[in-house]
Formats: sequence, C-alpha cells, structure tokens
Amino acid sequence: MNSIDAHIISLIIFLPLLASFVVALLPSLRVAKIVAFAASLATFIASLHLWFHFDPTSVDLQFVEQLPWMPELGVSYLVGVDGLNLLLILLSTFLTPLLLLSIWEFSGEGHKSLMALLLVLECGMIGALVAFDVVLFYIFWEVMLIPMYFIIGIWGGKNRIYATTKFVIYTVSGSLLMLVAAIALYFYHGEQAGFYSTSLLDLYKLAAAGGIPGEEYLFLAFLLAFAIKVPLWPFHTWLPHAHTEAPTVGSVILAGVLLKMGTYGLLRFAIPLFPQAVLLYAPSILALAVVGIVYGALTAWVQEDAKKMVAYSSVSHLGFVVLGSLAIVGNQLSAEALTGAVYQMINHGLSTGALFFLVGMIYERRHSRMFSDFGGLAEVMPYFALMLIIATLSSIGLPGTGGFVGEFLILLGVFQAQPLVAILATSGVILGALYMLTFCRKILFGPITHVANRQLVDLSRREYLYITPLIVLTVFMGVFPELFLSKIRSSVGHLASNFQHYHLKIAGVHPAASDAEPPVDESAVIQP
Amino acid sequence: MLGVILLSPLLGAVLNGFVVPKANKMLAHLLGVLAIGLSFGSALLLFQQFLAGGGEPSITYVFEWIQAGKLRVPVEFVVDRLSALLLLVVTGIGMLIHIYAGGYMREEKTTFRFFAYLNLFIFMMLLLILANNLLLMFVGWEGVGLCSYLLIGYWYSEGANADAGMKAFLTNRVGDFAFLIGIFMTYRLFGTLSFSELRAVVSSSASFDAYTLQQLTLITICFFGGACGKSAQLPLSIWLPDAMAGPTPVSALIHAATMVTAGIYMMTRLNFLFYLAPFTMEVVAWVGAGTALFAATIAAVQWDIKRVLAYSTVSQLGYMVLACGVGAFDAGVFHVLTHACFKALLFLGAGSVIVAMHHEQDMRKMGGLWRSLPITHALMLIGVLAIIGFPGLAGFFSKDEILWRAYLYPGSGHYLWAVGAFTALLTSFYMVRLLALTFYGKSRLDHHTGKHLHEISSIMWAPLIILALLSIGVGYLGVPGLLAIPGVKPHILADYLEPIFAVHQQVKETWAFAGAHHEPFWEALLMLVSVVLVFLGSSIALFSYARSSQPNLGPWPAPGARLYHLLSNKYWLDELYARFIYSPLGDIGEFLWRIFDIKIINGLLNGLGYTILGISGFASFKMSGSVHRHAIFMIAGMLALLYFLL
Amino acid sequence: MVPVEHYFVLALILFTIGVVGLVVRRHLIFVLMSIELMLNAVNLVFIAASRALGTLDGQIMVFFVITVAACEAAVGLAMVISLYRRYGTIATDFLRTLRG
Amino acid sequence: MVSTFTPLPSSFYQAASPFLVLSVCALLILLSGVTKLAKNSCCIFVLTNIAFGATLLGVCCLSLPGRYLQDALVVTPLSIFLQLLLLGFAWLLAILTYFSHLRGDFFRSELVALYLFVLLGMMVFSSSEDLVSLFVGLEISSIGLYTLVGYTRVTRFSLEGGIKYLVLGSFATALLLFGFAFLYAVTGSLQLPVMMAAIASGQPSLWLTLGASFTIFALGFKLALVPFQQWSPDAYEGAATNITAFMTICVKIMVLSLLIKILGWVSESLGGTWVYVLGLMSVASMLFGNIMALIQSSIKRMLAYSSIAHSGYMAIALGVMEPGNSFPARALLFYLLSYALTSLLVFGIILSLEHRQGEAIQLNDLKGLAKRYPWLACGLTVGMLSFAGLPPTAGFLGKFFVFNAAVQEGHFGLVLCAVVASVISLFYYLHLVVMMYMHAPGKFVVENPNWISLVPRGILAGAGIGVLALGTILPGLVLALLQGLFG
Repeated sequence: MNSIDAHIISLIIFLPLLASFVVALLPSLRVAKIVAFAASLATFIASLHLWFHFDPTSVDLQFVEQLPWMPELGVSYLVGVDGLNLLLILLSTFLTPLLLLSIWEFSGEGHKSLMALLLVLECGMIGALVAFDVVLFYIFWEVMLIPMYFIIGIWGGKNRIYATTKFVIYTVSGSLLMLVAAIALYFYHGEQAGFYSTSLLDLYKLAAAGGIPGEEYLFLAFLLAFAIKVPLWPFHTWLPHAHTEAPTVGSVILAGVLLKMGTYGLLRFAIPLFPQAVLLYAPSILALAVVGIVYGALTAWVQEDAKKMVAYSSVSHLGFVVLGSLAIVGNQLSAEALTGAVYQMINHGLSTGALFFLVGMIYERRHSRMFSDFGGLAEVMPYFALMLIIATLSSIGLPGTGGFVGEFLILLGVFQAQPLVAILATSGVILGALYMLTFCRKILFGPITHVANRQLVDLSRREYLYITPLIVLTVFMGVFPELFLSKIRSSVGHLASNFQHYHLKIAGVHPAASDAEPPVDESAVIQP
Repeated sequence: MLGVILLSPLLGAVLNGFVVPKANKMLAHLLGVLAIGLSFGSALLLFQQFLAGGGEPSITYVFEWIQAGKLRVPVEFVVDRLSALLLLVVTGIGMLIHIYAGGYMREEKTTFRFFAYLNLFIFMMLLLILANNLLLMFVGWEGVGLCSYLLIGYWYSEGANADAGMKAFLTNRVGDFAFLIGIFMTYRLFGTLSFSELRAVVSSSASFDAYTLQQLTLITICFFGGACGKSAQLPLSIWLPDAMAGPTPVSALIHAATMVTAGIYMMTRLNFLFYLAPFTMEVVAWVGAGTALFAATIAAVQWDIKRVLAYSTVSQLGYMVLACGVGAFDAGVFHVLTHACFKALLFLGAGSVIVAMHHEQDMRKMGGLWRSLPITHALMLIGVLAIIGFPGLAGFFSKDEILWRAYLYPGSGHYLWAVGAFTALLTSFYMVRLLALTFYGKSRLDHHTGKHLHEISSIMWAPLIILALLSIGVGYLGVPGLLAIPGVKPHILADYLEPIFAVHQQVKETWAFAGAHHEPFWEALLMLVSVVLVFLGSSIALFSYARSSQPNLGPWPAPGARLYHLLSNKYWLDELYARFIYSPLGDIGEFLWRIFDIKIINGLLNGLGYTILGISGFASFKMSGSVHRHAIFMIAGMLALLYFLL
Repeated sequence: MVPVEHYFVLALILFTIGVVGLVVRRHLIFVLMSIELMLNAVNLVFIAASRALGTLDGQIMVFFVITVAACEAAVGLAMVISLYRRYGTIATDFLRTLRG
Repeated sequence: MVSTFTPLPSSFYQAASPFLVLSVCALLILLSGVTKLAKNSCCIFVLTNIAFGATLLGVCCLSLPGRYLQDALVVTPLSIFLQLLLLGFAWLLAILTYFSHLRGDFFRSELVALYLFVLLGMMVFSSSEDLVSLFVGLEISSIGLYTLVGYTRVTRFSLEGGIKYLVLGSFATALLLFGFAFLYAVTGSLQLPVMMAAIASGQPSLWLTLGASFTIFALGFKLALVPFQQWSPDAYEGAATNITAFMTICVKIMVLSLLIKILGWVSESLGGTWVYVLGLMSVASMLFGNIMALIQSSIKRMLAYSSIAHSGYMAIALGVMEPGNSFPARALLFYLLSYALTSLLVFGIILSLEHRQGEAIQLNDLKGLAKRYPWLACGLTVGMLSFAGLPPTAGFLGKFFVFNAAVQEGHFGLVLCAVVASVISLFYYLHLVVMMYMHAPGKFVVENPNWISLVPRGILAGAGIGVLALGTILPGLVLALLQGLFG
C-alpha cells in the first residue's frame, strides 16, 4: 500500500472539516464560496482515487488506517473501505459539491455558516461510513447530527423548531441505546478474548465464535437506533416534519445520504454482529418493512405538500432496502437481494435528491409547495418537466433507470426467501407509479390555472449544472449497472454467504497464525 | 445489421428531442421517417439474409447488464423466425404511420416532441421483440408502456388527456406486476431467465413432477396476467378506449398495430411453457373469447368513430388471445399480421376523416361523405371489408383459421367457436354501421364544416394505399388447404413459424388434436357459416343506418333500450373499478395519514413529551421556596434511605 | 457504669428535638438555636465515645465542634440582622421568592 | 496512649507550604483592607494573582508525597492533582470576575480574602485523611461560602439564598458530625485508614451503619444529590454568577476527593445495600434534576438543576466503585474534569452577558443571540452540547466512561435510567440553542462592552477549545495521566 493510500481516507474525512473552519472565518463571501466549492470538489476527486484503486476482487478491508486513540480502553482510530461503503462514500462526496452549487445565489443571511455546516456534515457522513471502530462510528454518527440540526433549525420553514428538536431527540435516544449495547458487547468481548478492543474486526470474530448472552436485547438496541434513522415504519413520523421544514439543501442531503446511514448500519453492525438474533427477528422486520412500503406509498398519494409526498416516498423506498438486506434463504442472506439493497441505496439517494432539488426550484420561484398552486408547468418550463419526469421514472423504478435494477434485485432475492412478502412488496411498485404519476400530473400537466405560473422562467444555467449530473447518473446506473455492481459484488457476496460467522481482515495483513479461521465457504464469492 | 435496426430509432429520438431546432416541423418529420425507414430497410435485408441462411436462430451478445449472486442477465438479442417477422411488421407499419403523421400533425406548433416519442417507442418495441431474456423483454415492455403514456398525454394541457395517459400506464403497471411475479417464479424454478436456456432446460428434462407442473401453471398464469395488461384483455381492458385521447397516428401505431400485440408475442415466445399448462390455456381461451364478445357488444353502440375502432381492436385482440388459448399460436401471429395492416388502415382512414372534419369525431355529425372524400371512402371500404372477413380479403383467412382451430379444441371447443362466430357477426355489424354512418345516408354536417370539407393531402393517402394493398395481399399467406387457389401454397406462414413451437412430449397427446386429420366437409361448412354471418351483420347495419331517410341516432327501440343503456355505459366497468379500487385506496391513504400518522404515532410522542413537562410543572409547583419545606424533604428522603439501609 | 449506648440514644433524642425545632419554628433565631442544639448532641456522642474508648481524640474533636458552632451562629445572626435591617422582617415565610 | 510532642520534620513544612503561602497571602489581603489600597480593586486583583501564583508554585514544585501529622495532611499524586484543579479553576474564575461587571462588588479586600480562605479550606479537606482536619477544612469552606453567597452582591435574593444555604448547610454539618461521631465510637480512631481497616474487619453493627450513612448523606448534601438537593437551586440563583460557578466546580471537586478515597474501601464491607442506596440516589437525582430543569425560565436556576443531574451521573460511578478496580474512579475524575471545564465555559459566558443592575438572565433574553454575538453563542452551544453529552465534546466521553464503568459491573438498570435522563436533558439544553439560533433577536443587549478585552476572551476560547479537544484528541493523554494518579 503506497503512501497516498495510507492517508487517503483521513484526507477525505478531515479536508471538509478544515475547509469549514476556513470558510467560517473568511471575511468575504465570494472567496468563501469558492473555497468551499473547491474543497468539496477536491474531496470528490480524492474519493475518485478510492474508486480507481479499489480492488473489487478482494473481500478484505482496503486503504486501512489504524492509530491508537485511547489505548487504555482499546479504542483505536480504525478506518477502512470495502465494497459496502465505497459507493456510499462516493455518493456523499458527489452530492456535496452539487449542494454548494445549489446555494450559490443564496439570498438568506448566514450563507457562510450554511456552507460551513454542510462541509462539517460531509465530514461526519464520510467518517461514519469509513469508521470500523464502534466508538469512532458513534462519534461521527452524532457529529453528522448536529449540523443537520442547525441547518433545519436556522434556515427551515415555519415550525422548524418542533421538527428539528423532534428529529434530534428521536435519533439521539435511539443511538444512546445503541451505545449502551455496544459497551455491553465491548465488555463481553473483553472477558472472552482477554484483551479489550472496540474495533469491529475483533467484535466480528467474537460474533463468529458463538452466541453472545442476551444477544436479542443487544440486537434490538442496535436495530432501534438504525430503524429510527432508516426510518422503518413505526419510527418514521419525524421524517415528513424534518423534510417539509428543512431548506432544499437540508432535504437533499437528509434524503440523499443521512437516511442511508440507517440501512448501512444494519448491514455493517446489526447483521454480522448478532446472526442468531437476525435469524430470530428477520421475519418481523420484513413485515414492518413491507408495511412501511405500502403505508409510505398510500400516505404519499394523499399528500397536498410536494415535499411531504417525497418524504413519504422515501419511507416506501427505504422499506425496499431493509427488505433486501434481511432476505434470508436457508442459513444465508440472499446475495441478489443484498446487492440490490446496496444498489438501491445509491440510486434512491440520486433520484430523491434530484426530486428535492426540483421541488426546491419551483419553491424558489413560487414560494409554495402545495400542489394546488401548480399545474401545467410543462407548458412554461419544458426542460424542468423533462428532468422531473426522468427523476420520477427513476424513483418508480422504470427499467432503464437505476431504480429498476435495485428494486428488481431486491424483489427477486426476497421472493426466494419469502414469496408472500415479495408479492406484497411488488404491489409497492404499482402504488409507487400511482403516487409519483399523480405528483407529475398535478405539477406538470393539465391547464395552467394560476396566472403567476404563466411567466415562470425555465431552469437557469446554474440550476442545470447541479441537476443534470444527478439525472444523467441515474439513467447511467440503469443502463450500465455492471460498472457499479462489479465493485460491490465480492464484499456483498462475502456478507451474504457467511453472515453467520462473518469475519473481515485488513488487506495485505495476514491474520496471526493463532487466529483460528472460522470455516468459510469461498464458493459463494463469485469471481467476476 | 442488428445495431442499425435498433440504434437508428434511438438516434432519431435523441436528435429530435434535443439537437434539432425546435420550430422546424419539416425537419422533425423528415428525421423521424428517415430513422424508421433506415431501420425498416435493414430489417428487410436482415430478413432476406435470415431466410437465405435457412432460418436458423442467431443470438448476438452485446454486454453484461446485471450480475448479482447467481443471477446473470446479459444484453442479448435473438433473431429467429418469430422476431424477424415481427421486426418487419413493426418497422414497416411504423414507417408508413410516420409518413402519414407528418401530414396529420400539420397544424401543431412543434412536432419534434411527437416524433421523438414515436421513435423512442419503435426502439422500445424492437428491444421487446429482439430480447433474448425475460428481463430485457421487460425493459422493452415497460419502455413501450412509458412511450404510450407520453404519447396519449401528448396534448397534456387538456387535463383529460393526461389522466387517460396515467390510466393507461397504471393499468399496464398492474399487468407488469403479474409479469414480474412470473419472472421471479421462473428464476426460482429454473435459475435462469434467458429464453434459449429456458427452452433447452424444458426440452431436455424428461418429465415434470406434479410440483413443477403446478409451478408452471402459476408462472404461465402470471405471464398471461402481464399479457392481459398490455393487450387490454378483460380485467385490464379499461385503458385502451381512453387511450384514444392521443393523436390518431399514435392510436394507429401503438394501440392497434404494435404495442397491444406484445402480449401475444410474449405468449408465443414462451409457447413451450404454455403448452405444459393446459389449465392456463383453458383460461386464456375463455378470457380471449369473453373479451372479444364483451368489446364487440360495446362497439355496436359507440358514436365516437375512434372509440368504435378502439373496441374493435380489443375485440380482435380477444380473437388472437383465443387463438393462443387453443394452442393455435401460428394462427394468432397470422391474425396479428393481418390485423396490424387493416386496423392501421382503418385508424388512419378515420384520422383523415377527422382532419377533414376539423377534429370532429362524433359520427352523428357526419354522413354522406363518400362524395366529397372519395379516396378515403374507397380505402376505408377495403379496410372494413378486410376486418369483417369478407371472403378474399385478409380478415377472412386469419379469422376463419382461428375459428376453425377453436372449433377443433377438445372439450369446450364448440362453445368457443359459437362465441367467436357471434362476435364475427357483431364485428361486421358495427364496422358496416361505422361505414354507413360516416359515408352513406343523408349528410348531417353543419354548414361550416360542410363548406371547408377537403380531401386529405397525398402524403397522407399514399401510405393508406400501401396498407390497403397489404390488407388484401397478406391474407394469402395463410390460405387454408381447402380453397386451393391456383399459384398460392397453402399455410405458408404456418410452415414458416413451425420450428418455433415445441410441445413437450409429456403433453404431446393433449395437443395432438391440431395435427389430426379432419374431413374437409366440416371446415367448408364452418367457412360458409361465417360468410353467411358476415353478410347478415352488414345487411342489418346497412338497413338501419345507410337509408337516405333520417337514421335512428338515439338509443335502440323499445325492447333493446335497457340493453343499449347497459352497453353505452360500458357495463359500468370504469365506475366499478373507481368505486372498489381507486377510492378505497384513497380513503385508506387518508385514514393512514390523518389518523394513524398524525393522531396515533405523533400523538403518542407529543403526549409523552407533554406528560414529562406536566410532571416537571407539578414538581416545581410542589417545591415552594420555604426553608422548612426543604428541610422536611431532606428528612423524609433520609428516613426513606435509612429504611433501606437498616 | 452506664453503657455507652444510652448516651448515643440520648444524643439521638436531642438531635431529633433539634431537627423538629428546625422544621417547626417559623422564626430564624429559633432555627439557629435548634442547629446549636444538634451540634451539642454531637458533642455528647463524642465525649461519651471518648470516655468509653479511653482516648482523648473525641474530646479534641469537641473543641473544634464548639468553635465551628460559634462561627455558624455568628454568621447566621449577621445575616439575620442584615435581613432585618433591610426588609424589616425575619420570618421565614418572607423568604419564598426563590422557588420552583 | 499519650502522644508526646515531637518537633515537626522539615519535610512537613515543604508539604504544607502551599497552605501556608495561601493563608499568609489571604491575611495580607485582609490587612490591606485597612489601608486606602482597598478602594482600588485593581491592586487587590494583583495581590490575588500573586497569591494564586505562589500557591500554584508551592503545589507543583514543593509538595512531597507523604503522610504528616497522623494523616492530617496526606499528600499523594491524586491530592496534588485535585489541588491543581481547585486552584486553576478558582484563579480563572477570579480573573473572569475581574473583567466582568462584578469587579466592584467582588474585589473588595474582605471578600477576596474570604474567597482565598474558602479555597484553603477545600485544599485542606481534599488532602487530609483525619476526621478532625476533614471537618475543619469542610467548615472553613462551607461557612466562607455562606457569606460569599450572601454578601457578594447584596440583593434580596442573595440574602435569601445565603440564609437558606446556611440553615440547610449547618443542618448537614450536624449530620456529618453525627456520622463522624458514630464512626469514631465504633472504630475508636479518627484516622481514616485505621477506621477503614476496623470497618473492613469488624462485623456490621447498627451504629456503624448509622454513622456511615449519616456521613454519606452529608456528603450527598454537598453534592446536592436528590433528597438533599433543594438548597442548590436557591443558593445558585441567589448568589452572584462567579460564586455560583465557583460553587458548582470546586465544591464538587472537594467532596468527590473524599468519596473517591473512602468509597473504595467502605462499599463491600457495608454490603450490597450501599451500592443500592447510592444507585437510588443517583437515579433519583438524574431524573429529578433533568425533569425540573425542563420548565425553568432563569438560566442559573436551570444550570443548578442540571448540576444536580450531573451529580447524579457522577454518583453512578461512585456506586460501582470497588477497591481492586480503579477504572470507575478514573472515569469519575474524567467526568469531573469535563464537567468543570464546561461549567467554566458556560458560566464565563453568562458572566460576560449579565447587566450591572438587571436581575438574572432569563432564557428568552437570549433570543437571537447568534445574530449579535456569534462567538458567544457558539461558545454557549459547545457548552450545551458538552452538558448534553453529544460526541465531539468532552461531556460525551465523560458519560461514555461512566456508562462503561456501570456496564462493567452489570448495572444495566442504572445505565438505562441515565440514558432516559440524558435524552430528557437534551430537550432543555437544545432549547437554549433554539433560543439563540432559531429566534429573531429580542431587545437584550450586552451592557458592558469591556468584556471585549483580550484576557477573558482568551480564557473562554481556551475553555471552548479544551472541551472540544478533550472530546476528540486529548482523551488518550488524559486517561494515561489519570492512570498515573492511581499508580
């Protein structure tokens, strides 16, 4: 591993943080805007370095950095990249420059602090994605939360305070439980293995070795924290409030990446650490996910507020992702469903992000989100209409867009595991088309009712700049998914085939001879 | 070669959509026609090479599409006897309609969007036909659904058109739901989705146990569900009549010739599965016959010219599904061929009448047009004769072939034939009624349209001429052995398509009836009966509508009034769907959101918050400031703790 | 010889009297006096214990306790006087403004 | 056993040098009150700085670890660390007060002398293991604090607070003495180590439990744990802000220094009930403190209740202590350090926001603070996040270690209550942030602009950065340092 690879991740994490301090302190706004955008672009280019140097065949952790942080407690700064989080990192570094671009002519005051908060948010997201140490993960998990709190709180809509307080308290209460469960796991590992360590690799060995006492409760604590974040069905009521009150930028990043933390957490922590509990609770979680899909779709259909509708549609889409990550066939997870879940995470981020951007654009023009204020915009804003239709099609999951590949794989995998659940979930495909097309119908088609709509101006050059990449990428992910699937296939296959005794080692580092290698059937890992 | 066929329409769509200057209608039209013409030319070349090469299927692999776990879905195209044939139909008729559309859309401000969607549609249809695995076919399947949605809602400023487009897309989506379930089951049973592999697995395995057969029945039922959605069969037939909201060339191309036949094409492509599920075939047959009858009855009372044609399409599709149901897939494809020609002719003819009448579509305001629109009248006459099965034209051969094969179907064959024959009677009635109401009888035009009546331009009737010739000539591809017409070999198409069908030896005997020898007497008798029915239906229609005096434009006289009321409301199917599916969903959604989301979950959480605030309010009220109160509190606490300690 | 437990019980009784005095009386002066009573109860225990154990430590402790009691009384009275001089009352129910 | 008088060894003078220096300086400042120097608060400020400097020098360089005067003065690395903490925070607070509106009120010679004597009492208490000197140290500091609360800025509230604090405080002192008396009666000696050995070996008797419980209750009173907590809101609200800050930080350090020593030995000898009672008190104070703070309108009163809650969190670590394992003690000290640093930051900012004649700041006065004074608002936000225990700050790691200690002993119930309490606490801490950032600015304006001078801004910035650094970069270092303390 040459020298750049050894520090690339820390660079990606802390460059935005550094940039946010600089931006906050810079006197002139114009310079601050350029610095912020340049920093986020640099982070994106650095993450592209990750993309090109990532070895898709190996199952191990790559670009690993391990520094002792609190040696006395066994807590270390351990970060790494593997198939599961590579795409999510790229998604977050890809979205942030677009976000900064979208607030280029931000009229409200506090423009600099908004940009600084976005950069801190990016640092938190990437940190949480690459952290392989429970404590480090938890710290970045909350660091991610605070800028979001301020973004919704300061630049939000009318009753933003209720929304943002509910958002923070809901998430923190869940994650505190997770912390307690992590500590219990940490101590159990200390007794079993003799040395105390919070690094995930050791905890995996512990989980692989055998049943952890009180495993159900620990799993439920982890599940609760991630279920609130996902949001799984009964815990979702904070999402519509957060989305309607958040500014466009907030909604995009919230839907784009923050919601994926929940599902990513499920894959990284909950499933490999507590396999027996997963086997026990998978059916009920699947049931919740299916209810979430149908519930989200139906409630989205009756909404009058565009943002609330897209929020509920996210509840429905992420129900699919949870479905995909817990489809158990025999004693293994279904590899197709898992690949589909990881893939759906990415293109849900893109399509919903695009939808929120577009809703934000018409909000800037008409300062209203209600459907009743719009109608017949296709006449006046044809290119906006085109973008909106493509984004809608991707979120419906029309073949030729990324949504279809993800949804199809998930449903295919879940069908092998639980046919009835899969059939109910596939009905979500119809409901999805129902509410998304009604959304288009109310905004784009039909006669122009309001005179104000008549002289709406179509997309400006800047708006093109930050919406087209999203749209093009969604279509690209639908037509050539192989480019992305090849990167995640081996890691996902590894997790799917032996999630009961899952282990992960650092690439290039041969595990100590004494470290008994639990039985792994490599056949499941498909060489591309 | 294959690349040109596929990519030229796509290129046309992209160029029209983004690159070409918007205002220039002529360039948009030219580009559209050119793209499809190129594709049609290369299709012809391919067909010619294919025939020369002995008609062996060839698979061309392009690139790896999806690969996850054990699933491997490559982008592969297959050119075999079936797809080569349909390739010709789609691109051929598509080109003719593109030429016609230029003239039809003359008054529109910009037509770039129209031709972009049309080209995109052709590309998606070609993808559907050439796909070698179920998933790629599904991509084409939904792609055509999307294009039909966009084209139906082309004049979106009129709310009804947009709703019609949405209705079409949603009903198709229901069909796709069944199709998806079918795909999942196939993957679970066979582990692959590619047609060639499926065919190999099915033919290689000696016999199938009960479980697989039961699975196969379920799979075929789901695929048939998908076909129903796309080909507007009974449960999901509500969207086609409303799809007439789109421009007429769209109705001609999509809702007559190409897209709606996708369902039949899929069933033919998977015939080796359908043969293994006799129960499904029974269902398919009866749904087909039922839809044919159902649509024909409604068509008889429609006054809008395009709606009559729409219901007649649903009815003809019913025939094709009936043909597939009785195992006569080749007859089904033959009817697809003939129907594509004469239905496109009828639609375009109706289109030119509508253009001539300045977008008037109600037949009650027409009449006596044969003098002022002689060419359209002549062409429409040929079309009507072809569709009602006038001996010698295309419809006669293809429809009789289906009725004959239905008659031979063991078990309920005779009843199927009876339904089919009665529908043929109705078909001839409403088609001749259409002709009579528009062209013959007294002219009911209001003064303004009467004066400006003008014949369509040459660009519009040129393709019609070709279609007319086709609807006469195509019939001779499937001449029954009985009528030995000199110089024409009987059953050309059937022998051409024969290698596609593979009946598994386990079900060999159930499907043996088609090949068995039958005395020609019965076949001749049935043919005679259908000819008689045709003349009977047309004479009734002529008698009641073509007479010079005022024809009866209102509901039927006394005995039939209630029946007329039932039929004109389309058996209240739309209202039933709205009441039992659409509005309950809305109510559930409303309930879930207003009550469950806001009242229960939020109520619970806010309640929790407020109780805690309540407790703190009460506690702070209790904590009055006096020192003594604090001292008492301390002592009480101390005593309580001491109690624990001692 | 009276067993030392009796002294402890006596001290406990004295202590409870002091506590009751603290709680019941409305008047600040009496409150201060009851505190003095409690401290003397403690002295009793120390002397009894020192007498029983035979070491002098307890008695040394008593000296410190007495001095501290005096300091507290002094500071307490100082505050009461300044309260009286400023607000003319030393009843404890006057001291209710800081509550909740 | 008559102890003959032996001349004190020279090492005693070296060990006791910080105390001697501090008392001499305090006396000097007291005497300076007579001269006309007293009017000039600036030179009193200089004198205080000298006093603090000298004592700090004494503590750092001159003190030798060892046991003197029959355990009356025990100097161990732990006691040195605690004294450094006390001196450090007291000094910073004095400097901050000098630059705030309270300069005139506080920097009168007798109050400053009193302030130094209170500090002296705390240092004596924290570095002795003999009942007598413990009691003397405690009383010097307590009585000194009663007067400081009452007389720093004489208002109706400060007098009321002072009197309440005095009455309840002396009641607690009586309790403490009662406890000491019984412990002395049972174990026969006033030296802590001897007593602890006697308790460990002897069988539990009624008087022993009574004595130990009274002692713990009295110390619980000082920490403001639940049954004995009601004095602190009134005293905190009544007193001037710098005294309130001094109380929250230094009193806790003092009390915890003793509890760390004795709880290690006493807990298993008095059987499991002890852990149970402390657990009960900690749960009650966590819940009570947080719930009561929800609807407070005055900031100081809200911070008083939040300090009750934080005592509750610390009491968790106290509950799980046992002689063998020093981790709970280290966790407690880390929590104490992070709590003290955050309190310094928060109270420093409140100090600089206050008006001369206006009464305590209400929460709605802070509306829209971020628009006018962004850096003050940012500091207060960091403080609130640390109190709430959100990660990038020191507060989170404090809570994390305390949870660690509790889970190690398997006290899941305790930890769950702590989780519920900290979620409730999140609400009112973030309410403050909401006021500052998410509301339009109200009429409130900072009265004395002189806080803009460099020194207080430097201190506040240092505290803020310290809180953030302690949460991210420094923990490894600090834990190693604490590890050193316990040998």
